[in-house]
Formats: sequence, structure tokens, C-alpha cells
Amino acid sequence: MSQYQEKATVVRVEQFSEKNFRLTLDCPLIAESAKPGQFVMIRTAVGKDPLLRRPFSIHQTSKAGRIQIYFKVVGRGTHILAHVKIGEELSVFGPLGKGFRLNALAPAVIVGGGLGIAPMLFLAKENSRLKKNCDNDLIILGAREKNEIAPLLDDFRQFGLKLLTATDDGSLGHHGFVTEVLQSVELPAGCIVYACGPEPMMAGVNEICRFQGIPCQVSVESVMACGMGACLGCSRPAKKGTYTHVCLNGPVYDAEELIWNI
Amino acid sequence: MSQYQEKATVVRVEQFSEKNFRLTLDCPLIAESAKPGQFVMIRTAVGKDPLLRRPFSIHQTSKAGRIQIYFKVVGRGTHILAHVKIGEELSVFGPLGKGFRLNALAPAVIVGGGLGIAPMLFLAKENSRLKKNCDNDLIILGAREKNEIAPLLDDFRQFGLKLLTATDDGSLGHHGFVTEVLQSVELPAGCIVYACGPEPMMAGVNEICRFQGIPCQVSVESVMACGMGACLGCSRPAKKGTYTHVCLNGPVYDAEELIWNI
Amino acid sequence: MEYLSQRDETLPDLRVNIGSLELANPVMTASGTFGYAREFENLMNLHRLGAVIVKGISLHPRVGNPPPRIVETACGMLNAIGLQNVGVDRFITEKMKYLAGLNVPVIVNILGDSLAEYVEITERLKGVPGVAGIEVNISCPNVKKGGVAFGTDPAMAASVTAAVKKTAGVPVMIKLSPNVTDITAIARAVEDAGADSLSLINTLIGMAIDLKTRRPALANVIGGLSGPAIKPVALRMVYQVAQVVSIPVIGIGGIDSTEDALEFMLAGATAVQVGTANFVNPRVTEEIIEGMYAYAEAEKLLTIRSIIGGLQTKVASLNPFEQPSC
Amino acid sequence: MEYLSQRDETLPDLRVNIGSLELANPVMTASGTFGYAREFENLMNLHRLGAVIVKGISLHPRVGNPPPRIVETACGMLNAIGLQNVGVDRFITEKMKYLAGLNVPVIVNILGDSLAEYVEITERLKGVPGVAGIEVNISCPNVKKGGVAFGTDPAMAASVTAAVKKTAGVPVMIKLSPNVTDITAIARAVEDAGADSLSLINTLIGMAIDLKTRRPALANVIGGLSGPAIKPVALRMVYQVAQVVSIPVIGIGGIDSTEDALEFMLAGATAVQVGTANFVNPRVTEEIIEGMYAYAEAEKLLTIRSIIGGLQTKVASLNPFEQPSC
Ligand SMILES: Cc1cc2nc3c(=O)[nH]c(=O)nc-3n(C[C@H](O)[C@H](O)[C@H](O)COP(=O)(O)OP(=O)(O)OC[C@H]3O[C@@H](n4cnc5c(N)ncnc54)[C@H](O)[C@@H]3O)c2cc1C
Ligand SMILES: Cc1cc2nc3c(=O)[nH]c(=O)nc-3n(C[C@H](O)[C@H](O)[C@H](O)COP(=O)(O)OP(=O)(O)OC[C@H]3O[C@@H](n4cnc5c(N)ncnc54)[C@H](O)[C@@H]3O)c2cc1C
Ligand SMILES: Cc1cc2nc3c(=O)[nH]c(=O)nc-3n(C[C@H](O)[C@H](O)[C@H](O)COP(=O)(O)O)c2cc1C
Ligand SMILES: Cc1cc2nc3c(=O)[nH]c(=O)nc-3n(C[C@H](O)[C@H](O)[C@H](O)COP(=O)(O)O)c2cc1C
Ligand code: FES
Ligand code: FES
Repeated sequence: MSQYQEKATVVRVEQFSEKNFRLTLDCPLIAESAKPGQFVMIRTAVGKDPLLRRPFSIHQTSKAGRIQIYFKVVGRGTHILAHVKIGEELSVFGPLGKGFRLNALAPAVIVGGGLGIAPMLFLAKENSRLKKNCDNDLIILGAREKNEIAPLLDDFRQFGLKLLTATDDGSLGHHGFVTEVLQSVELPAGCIVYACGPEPMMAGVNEICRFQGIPCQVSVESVMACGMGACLGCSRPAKKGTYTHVCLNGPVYDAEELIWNI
Repeated sequence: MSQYQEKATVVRVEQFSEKNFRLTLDCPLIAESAKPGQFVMIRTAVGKDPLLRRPFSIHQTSKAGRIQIYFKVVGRGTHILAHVKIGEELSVFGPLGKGFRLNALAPAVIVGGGLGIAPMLFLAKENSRLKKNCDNDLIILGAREKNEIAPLLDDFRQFGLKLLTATDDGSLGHHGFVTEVLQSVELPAGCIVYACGPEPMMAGVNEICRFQGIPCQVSVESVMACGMGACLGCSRPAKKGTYTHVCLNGPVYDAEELIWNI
Repeated sequence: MEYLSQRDETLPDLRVNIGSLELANPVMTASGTFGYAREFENLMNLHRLGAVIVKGISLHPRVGNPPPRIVETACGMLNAIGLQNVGVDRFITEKMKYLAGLNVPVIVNILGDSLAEYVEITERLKGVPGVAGIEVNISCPNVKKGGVAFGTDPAMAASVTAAVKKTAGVPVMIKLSPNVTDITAIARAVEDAGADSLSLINTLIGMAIDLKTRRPALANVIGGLSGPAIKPVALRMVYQVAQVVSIPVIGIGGIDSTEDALEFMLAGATAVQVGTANFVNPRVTEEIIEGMYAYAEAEKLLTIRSIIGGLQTKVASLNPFEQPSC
Repeated sequence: MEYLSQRDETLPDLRVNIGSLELANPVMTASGTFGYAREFENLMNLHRLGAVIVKGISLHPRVGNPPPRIVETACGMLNAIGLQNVGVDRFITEKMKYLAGLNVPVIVNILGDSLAEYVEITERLKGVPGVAGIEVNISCPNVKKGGVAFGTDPAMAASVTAAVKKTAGVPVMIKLSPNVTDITAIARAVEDAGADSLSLINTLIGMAIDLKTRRPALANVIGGLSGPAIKPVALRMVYQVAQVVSIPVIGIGGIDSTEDALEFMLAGATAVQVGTANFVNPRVTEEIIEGMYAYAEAEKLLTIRSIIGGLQTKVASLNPFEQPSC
């Protein structure tokens, strides 16, 4: 398990909506060793404020040694990231955490909600790489409104999976939640569900899967200082009555291991 | 005495040497009311670190509502300023302090050393505006090496004053200190000397002037938190046995009022 | 009180009471960071302030410390101004007239190095028009007790409080030092001694070194740390003190936004003081007040008072000695 | 000692002595910020460290506090990890073997809520191969004394020191709490009780509030403040303590660069510990050591020891109670 701190040059900045951005970063060591579901910690400030790195799922890697992150501006760190310019350097640390456990045989049902879409592109790519065909596989993407998903649809479509969408305002696909879509479709036999999104969404997916006896992996968040097991700050209660550390034991878990924060 | 906090757009960035930069900022209110020798306080960081504004002499103003600062990268704040991009906004507060007291009749001898050159362009401009002619006036600019002065020569020459230079390494003008140049020339009768530069230089200029009975105004520095009389942090011992506050009572003083930090 | 006569009834009610003192809003300027107010008259509307607290006044004028007096630190600054001030008499003759003309309560911050000095200053301020209250800086060394600061000992803190209170004739606010093991003990002692309100925190004692010269960055070697860096300590102390006293608590430390100010009020502060932030943005106090109106409107608060002490926590009280990173 | 056998004679001498413990250089990792060291093995060369100090160990395993356990503050962070650790027995069986294989001294940080617990942990660590020293965290509440932290009372601090020292058989470093009125009093008491060295500072007690939820940002309400924000307080305390004790002092608090580390040494620290900075840059300790070599070379220092306490100041000693912003 190798982790690197790289000075990554920003090679592309895409703005998808007022608050949603995608950055392409040149960091070959991280790109080469990353797995879907893993994340990076990025320093946003040159000075000491904000002090801590910010965690972001790896959205996609490329053979050219690049990674992408897809993020939303919610506070000071992401505000700074949204204003980086091409050619600037960012300190990127990763790949971190345990990613999704893929299965070359089981059909994949990938569910991403909101910024939970971020890790799913990488997952879909690796999934399609791993398999002979993805005919039975399915992706469901949900967001508040069209603009948060539409710019990514081409990227997701390239793997030939079946793709469904849902928006809170009905501006794209199903008018409502991804969980409703998941519930409404017939899931392929022997499939595995992979989900990432807000806690209530993942809890809902977990519920549906448990009911149907389908294994479900989820990627969850937590506040983080170090991202690599040194601070013990990223704890989250788990079912065995103790705490799990998201940066080390996660961010991907079997949904059944977790207690939902809802 | 009006002071303004303006969101100033960066309209031009000039790099003269590895560490020397000039910024042109669009801040019409400050530009309109500024006088030579006054300064501005600029916020360098978007976050809270570095926390305090940094003081810079007003290098020049334009009728188009712009001011320039000419500065050297010495620490974190100036490092950030050296990296601003055209179109970015900076919070600029000013004009602050008491400037040079110009005299429409007395010949002016302007002496700038190192970054002490910064306020002298504005001074030379106002001096030439004020007078019928500047035939007896003189500017002496000194620096470590040619690159720190050469890019500014055209700007200084436009006022038709006599211009002499000195560099520590002899790469331009006199090989040595501006004080040596000052000592070697015959100063016009009834002149006033205006000086800004390192403390030992100003002390030397003060010495020469005292000896020749010439009035001498100097612009000095001090650490500053507020730049406007609120913190009492910018104290500097003065001859009357008490402290003077550089941001309020200065930065320009009659040289005889001060005790030199050498 | 007259200050409030102009209250615009269409705006949310930001008024708070510091004992018998009514403020139009909870935002004051912290002593030593706002000069004698006049310095700011061209930069903001002074009449909008909740109250003005002026630079600390001593019995005799003081020239202050040699420079350097200030140095920047990570998200903060150290100062060792050395209590430079014009002395109480010149303060009254030269500064009070302007201050009395402001449409806001003026609270005079005082300091001394003996009990007698505190009392003497208070006496001279007595009856001076425009003095709405006295804030007592008890972080000063008691020269008679070997230089131990009044504010680090409950008994000494109480004695200063009682003496000033007896003389003042106006509300007395005691300003607590954070450089103590148990700030709640000092707070209780001071409350028992008759304080009308408490303000906290003063600066943390700190130091900076210039590696190049191998000298302290401040001529005075040590200085007072202020600014955003100290906010977590200040918030914790305000919370702890607000739980053990029943007089109003005024929060100070690193406040530079409406959010910061409201956090202190949630922790139990009735009002706040803004210090170092005035140096970074001379209009900051007015902006914080504007932000409070906006917040009260957005949250549909009839009065800002409704959030005081409104922190939601299951923990009933805190042991002041508990050390979290033990 | 064997760690030093590989010293490259062409490089400047960075060795320092913490009593009988010799370190190859003055840079250690602060407890609780470096896990059990193994977490960093792929990120830096662990063998270059001056010493490793591991996460605080208690007698029994502790699961720690509920989340959120950390929150960022201006140039700092608050933590309320709640002393999560595997307990001394599992520490010895599961962690010590790897640590003992490192080519650097391992100092075990211990904590307890009673004198007996401190002694019991020390006993279990006795004779364990690879334990080069014990660092005693005395910021913990003494449950028998109503939860007053050991480190806030000179007598209690002394009693823990004496008890651990009697049992340890290895050098004992006492880690001081900064949340006290007079840290020099605690330092002296602990030195008299037999401490071999002192490390300071632990975190300042702080708090943060989430305005949106109107709740404390930490589930534990209060937490420990660390990072660059606290450096001025740490530097001041190290300076004060170094003037009154004759045992080595180890500086901790906001160190994230070679310059920071050297400033602490000028103030009187024989060595330093790096904490929060490990989270921002996992290679920071190695970079600080590299920077020390560069500094020693540039300044032509035969040994880095020559700068310890080398601060140039005319002020002979400081009154620990003096409050600069009084
Ligand atoms: C493993 C992991 C992977 C992540 N992947 C992504 C990703 O791919 N894309 C993305 O946009 N975000 C992702 N996040 C969340 C991202 O880290 C946060 O949004 C970011 O740290 C916020 O930084 P900030 O400085 O902008 O906000 P802060 O100033 O730190 O916080 C601003 C506000 O946002 C809230 N906030 C802070 N962190 C989070 C969070 N994690 N979730 C929701 N609200 C938060 C705070 O409570 C506060 O109210 C991930 C988080 C983790 C732990
Ligand atoms: C009234 C006034 C006018 C000024 N005008 C100009 C100007 O026109 N052009 C210009 O380049 N500079 C000018 N300065 C100096 C300028 O303010 C500082 O160089 C700047 O604040 C340094 O900020 P920093 O964050 O880069 O350095 P910091 O990180 O604050 O300091 C880095 C290093 O530089 C040293 N340093 C800090 N301030 C100064 C200083 N004032 N002089 C020398 N060394 C310093 C520090 O001791 C430290 O070693 C002026 C200062 C004053 C008071
Ligand atoms: C430059 C400066 C001067 C100060 N002078 C005084 C003073 O004279 N009297 C006093 O009680 N507090 C004084 N203080 C402390 C402030 O009033 C305030 O308590 C402290 O700075 C913390 O608030 P802040 O973080 O908002 O600055 C001073 C602070 C600074 C920065
Ligand atoms: C997340 C975290 C956990 C800590 N755990 C411990 C601990 O178990 N024992 C201890 O003595 N100190 C602990 N500390 C305190 C640090 O060792 C150090 O004293 C403090 O953080 C100040 O240094 P810094 O500013 O470099 O972080 C912890 C600090 C942090 C940030
Ligand atoms: S973020 Fe530090 S241990 Fe997980
Ligand atoms: S810089 Fe604040 S008074 Fe001069």
C-alpha cells in the first residue's frame, strides 16, 4: 500500500454549475496506484489557514498520470480550490483508504447521489475494465437538479452500462430520489450494489438491499485531519459497538457494518 | 483627511527582477486623495493568515483612478502579492499617514535608496506639477544593482529633473552609496532634501544635510498593525524623549526629529 | 436610555442589557484596539455601535514600551504596547468631550498597579459626563504583591472589584485574564464582590522569536496574543463562566464576523467586544451589526436576546479542570 | 548508544542529550499525532527521527469519544479523541515489537486517572525491550480529587512524578499542561520530584460552536487546541520554564518548520516534538531534520547544542505572572 505526497499541477478546471467543479491534476504516482473508492487529501491554502488538508474521492484516473476530483463549494477550502488556475501546484496526498471491492462476475448496480457521484465514475470504469461485458450492470445517478448530473453523463455512458437518473426537481430523469428508482427496477440476480451519497440516501439503499438480500458497499464521510490513521479523529460508530476509522477502515464499508447518522 | 477601504482590481503586474514587483491597482477614491509620501495598507491573504495588512508607499497615482505600489518580496505577505493575477481584487486601505511637505519655490533634492525609491516617483511628479520649472532639482537613486533601478528610469526621467544613480556593485552609475553621490554634488542653494531608504542611508543623508544646514524630510518604516492610530504598535523613539507613531505622525518626518536605528 | 430613542421599529430588536446599561446592539469595541474612537470617525458610523470601550487609562500618563511592540503570529498577533495612554486627567479633558458627543455608551477601561491606583482613577472619572460604565482591566501586576497579576488570584480580583464598585457610581465590568488555571473561580469571586458584568478574555501571554537576530521579536520579550488564533480558548472560557455566574458576560477573543459574535452569544455572552479585527477591517464592527440584523431577520428572531446561552448540549456543566487532550 | 552508531561524520552534529538519553537529532514526534509510528513507514524514513513518542497508553483499552472528535479552527485544530488506545498490554504485545525494531529511541506516553494507574502502567512497561523512556501526560483528571487535572496542581504533579520515577527504570519525561496560572511552579515541583526532563506544552483547552446547528462542534463540547495558533503561548512557556529548571526541556506547540524548531531551542528547549504538523505534511519531521543540517552548515555550528537557550535578551528573568496586555 503506497501513498504519496505529490506536487500536482492543475491541468484543467471545469465549472459545471455555480458550485460544482471538476479539477484535473497531474500526479502520476497517485494516479497509477489509485483504486476506485479511494480518496486524496489536498492542501487548499498556501498559508496556514485553512490549516488541514481536505478529503476528496478520486473521481477518475488516466493513463497519462492524472486524477480528477469532482467537488462542490461548501466552505473555505473548497472555495479556494474552485479558484485555482491552470498551472498552479497543489499538494495532493494519496491514494488513501480502502476502496470498493469489485467482483468480476457479479453484476454491478452503482448508485450515486449528489457529490456521491464523484467516486462512481472511477468505479464504473474499473468495473467495465474487469468484466467481459456489463450488459447486466446499472448506474443510477441522482442530484438536486439537472446541471449537477448532465455534464457527467457522457463520461458515464462510455462504459455501456444502463444509466438511470433522478432529480429532486424533476429536471432530469425520475422526479424524486435515487432510492425510488432503485426500488422500482428489477435488480439483476446476484448483483452487488455500490452506493455513495448523503447518509439518508445510503441508509435507504442499505434498507432496500437488506430486504432483497443483496450485498451493498457504501462509501461514507467523516471529518478528517490526517487521512491516514494518525489522528484517530475520523471515528464513526459501527455495529460491533466500537468506533471505526473512516480513513483507514473506510471510506468504503459493507453497509451492514455501519450505524447511520440520520 | 479621508481614508477609504477599496476593493481594488489588479490591472497590471510588472516584475522587474527576481524579487522586485510593481502592481497597478484600480482604486479611484484613494488615488484621488493621495499625496506623495502617504501609504496604503493591503490585505494579502483571503484567509486569516497572514492576518494583518501590509503597508506600502504609494508609488504613483494616475488620473484614471489608479495607484501603483513598488515592492520587494521579503516574506509571506509580499510573496502572495507577487503572485496576484490581473483581474483579482485586493482590499486596499488608504491613503494613510502624513506625506512630504512640498515647497513650490525651493529646489528639491530627492534621494531614494533600495525600496525607498518607491514613494519618490509620486514625489517627483507632484514636485514637477507644483513648480514652474525643475531646472535646479535633482534625483539620486541607489540600489544594490542595476536591475532594481533601470526599469524605473524612464518614469523618473519624464519630469526633466537631473538624475544620478548609484549601485553597490557598480552596475549602474556611481559604484557605491547614494550618500557619496549626495556628498559629491553641489546642492542647489535653498534646496530641501527628501530621502527614503534604509536607516543607515537616511542617517547619512541627515548628517550631510545637518552639516550643510539644509532641511531634510525622511520617510521611515515601522511594524504596523492598523496603519491609522488605533493600535499604538508603530512607535519609534523620537528626539523629544517620547515615542512617535509612524502611521499617524509619519511616515515622513523632519530628519532632525528622529533617533536613528543603526 | 437616550441612545435607544432612535431605534427603528421596522428592524429586528438587537438591544441587550448589561445590568442597568442598555445597548442598542451587542457589539462593542475592545479596549486598546479602537483608540479613543475618533480615529474611526471617517471610516464607519460610530453611532451605530453598541458601546465604545476606550484604550486603557492609568492614573498617570504612560509612554509605553520601546519598539518593536507588535509582531504577527499565525492567525494572530502579539502586542506589548505597554499601556501607553494619556492618563486619566488628560483623558477627561482631551478625549471625553468628543466621546460624550457620540450617541453610544462610553465605557472607560482602567488599569492600575495597586488597589489605590484603581480607586483613584475611578474617583476622578466619577460624575464625568458621558462615562456610562467602567471596565476594569485586572490583568495588571500588583506591584505590592511581587507583581502577581490581580486577575490571577480570586482574593485580589475580588478586592479590586469591591473597591472600584464602591466608588464608581456607574456599572462596573471586570475584564478577566485567561492566563489562569480556573477562570470560573475568579469569575465567581468577582461576582460576589459586586461586579455588574464580566468581560473575557484579555490576551493570552505569548512570545515570538526572530531566528535571524536570535532575539525576542518584541522588545518587551513577552506580549499578549490576540486575534482568531485565540477564539477557541475564549469561547470555552465564556461558556464555562456563563454557567457559573448570573451577571452578564461579555465575550471577547478573535471575533471578526457576525458568525463569531453569535457563537459567543450562544455560549452565553450577552454582548461581545471586537478587538484585533478592527486593525484588519476598520469597518468590521458595523459589518457585524449589519450581519446581526440580517441573521435575526432570516431566523425570524423577535429579539437577538433569544439566542443568548442557546447552545444545544446534553452536557449540563463542565469541570473547569478537565483537560481534553490529557 | 547504538542509535547513534551510524552517525555520518561529514554532517553537522545534531545530537542532543535528554538526561541519559542520547538522540541523533532534536526532532521527536508528539504523542497522539504519529499513531504507533508504523502508519508513517511508507511516507518517510522513520530511522531518521530523534525519537518516536507514541499515542498515549492507558492501563485498559479505551474506545475514545463519540464523533465529531476534531474541528479545524483558525491556524489550529481542536481535538477530543478521548484517549482512544489499545491499553498497555496490547500495546506491548502488538505494537512494541515493531517499534523496538526502529533504529530510534521509543518513548511511551502514558496516562491515568489515578496515581495507582500511572504506577501500574509503568510497572507493566518495565523491562519491555525497546522502551527508551516514559513520557507522563499529567493533564488527565484525577478522579479521586474531583477531576482536577494532575498537571494543574504542583503537589499532585509532583506525586505522579515521584511515583512513576520510582518504578520506571528508564528516563521519565513529564509533559506539562499549559492550562495553568503559573507553569513554572508546576515545573519546579516536578523537577524536585525527580523528573529527568520536561515536555511542554500539551493542548490549550478550547471550544468551537456550529452556528447552523447551535451545537458544540465537538461531541465532547471542549477539546484541545493545537497547531500554529498556539505556538506563541508554547514558546513563552518553554522560555519561562527553561529559566527555572536545570533538567532538559522539550518544546512542543505549533512547530511545523525548521525555523519553528530552532526558535524553541533558542528559547531553551533541548529538543522539540512535532504534533499537528504531521497531519498536514506526513514528512514534516524529516524535512525539519534536513533543515537543521542545512542551518547548522550555513551557520557553521559545530553542534546544534550551541544554540540551546541562546536567545539574546537583556531581560534576565521573567515574572511568570506578568500580563503584557494588562
Ligand atoms: C473520504 C471523503 C471523500 C470526499 N469526497 C468528496 C468529493 O469527492 N467531492 C466533494 O465535493 N466532497 C467530498 N468530500 C467532502 C469534502 O471533504 C468537504 O466538502 C470539504 O472538506 C469541505 O471543505 P471546506 O473547507 O470547503 O468546508 P469547511 O469550511 O471545512 O466547512 C464548511 C461547511 O461544510 C460542512 N462540511 C465540512 N465537511 C463536510 C463534509 N464532508 N460533508 C458535508 N459538509 C461538510 C461544515 O460542517 C461546514 O458547515 C469527501 C469527504 C470525505 C471524508
Ligand atoms: C509606511 C511604510 C511604507 C512601506 N513601503 C514599502 C514599499 O513601498 N515597498 C516595499 O517593498 N516595502 C515597503 N514597506 C515595507 C513592507 O511593508 C514590508 O516589506 C512588508 O510588510 C513585509 O511583509 P511580508 O509579509 O512579506 O514579510 P513578513 O513575513 O512580515 O516579514 C518577513 C521578513 O521581513 C522583515 N520585515 C518585515 N517588515 C519589514 C520592513 N518594513 N522592512 C524590512 N524588513 C521587514 C521581517 O522582520 C521578516 O524578517 C513599507 C513599510 C512601511 C511601514
Ligand atoms: C494592540 C492591543 C492593545 C490592547 N490594549 C488593551 C488595553 O489597554 N486594555 C485592555 O483591557 N485590553 C487591551 N487589549 C486586549 C483587547 O481588548 C482584547 O481583550 C484582546 O485583544 C482579545 O480580543 P481580540 O482577539 O478580538 O483582539 C489590547 C489588545 C491589543 C491587540
Ligand atoms: C489529535 C491529537 C491527539 C493527541 N493525543 C495526545 C495524547 O494521547 N497524549 C498526549 O500527551 N498528548 C496528545 N496530544 C497533544 C500533542 O502531543 C501536543 O502536545 C499538542 O498537539 C501540541 O503540539 P502541536 O501544536 O505541534 O500539535 C494530542 C494532540 C492531537 C492534535
Ligand atoms: S483522519 Fe486521522 S485517523 Fe482518520
Ligand atoms: S500602526 Fe497602529 S497605531 Fe500606527
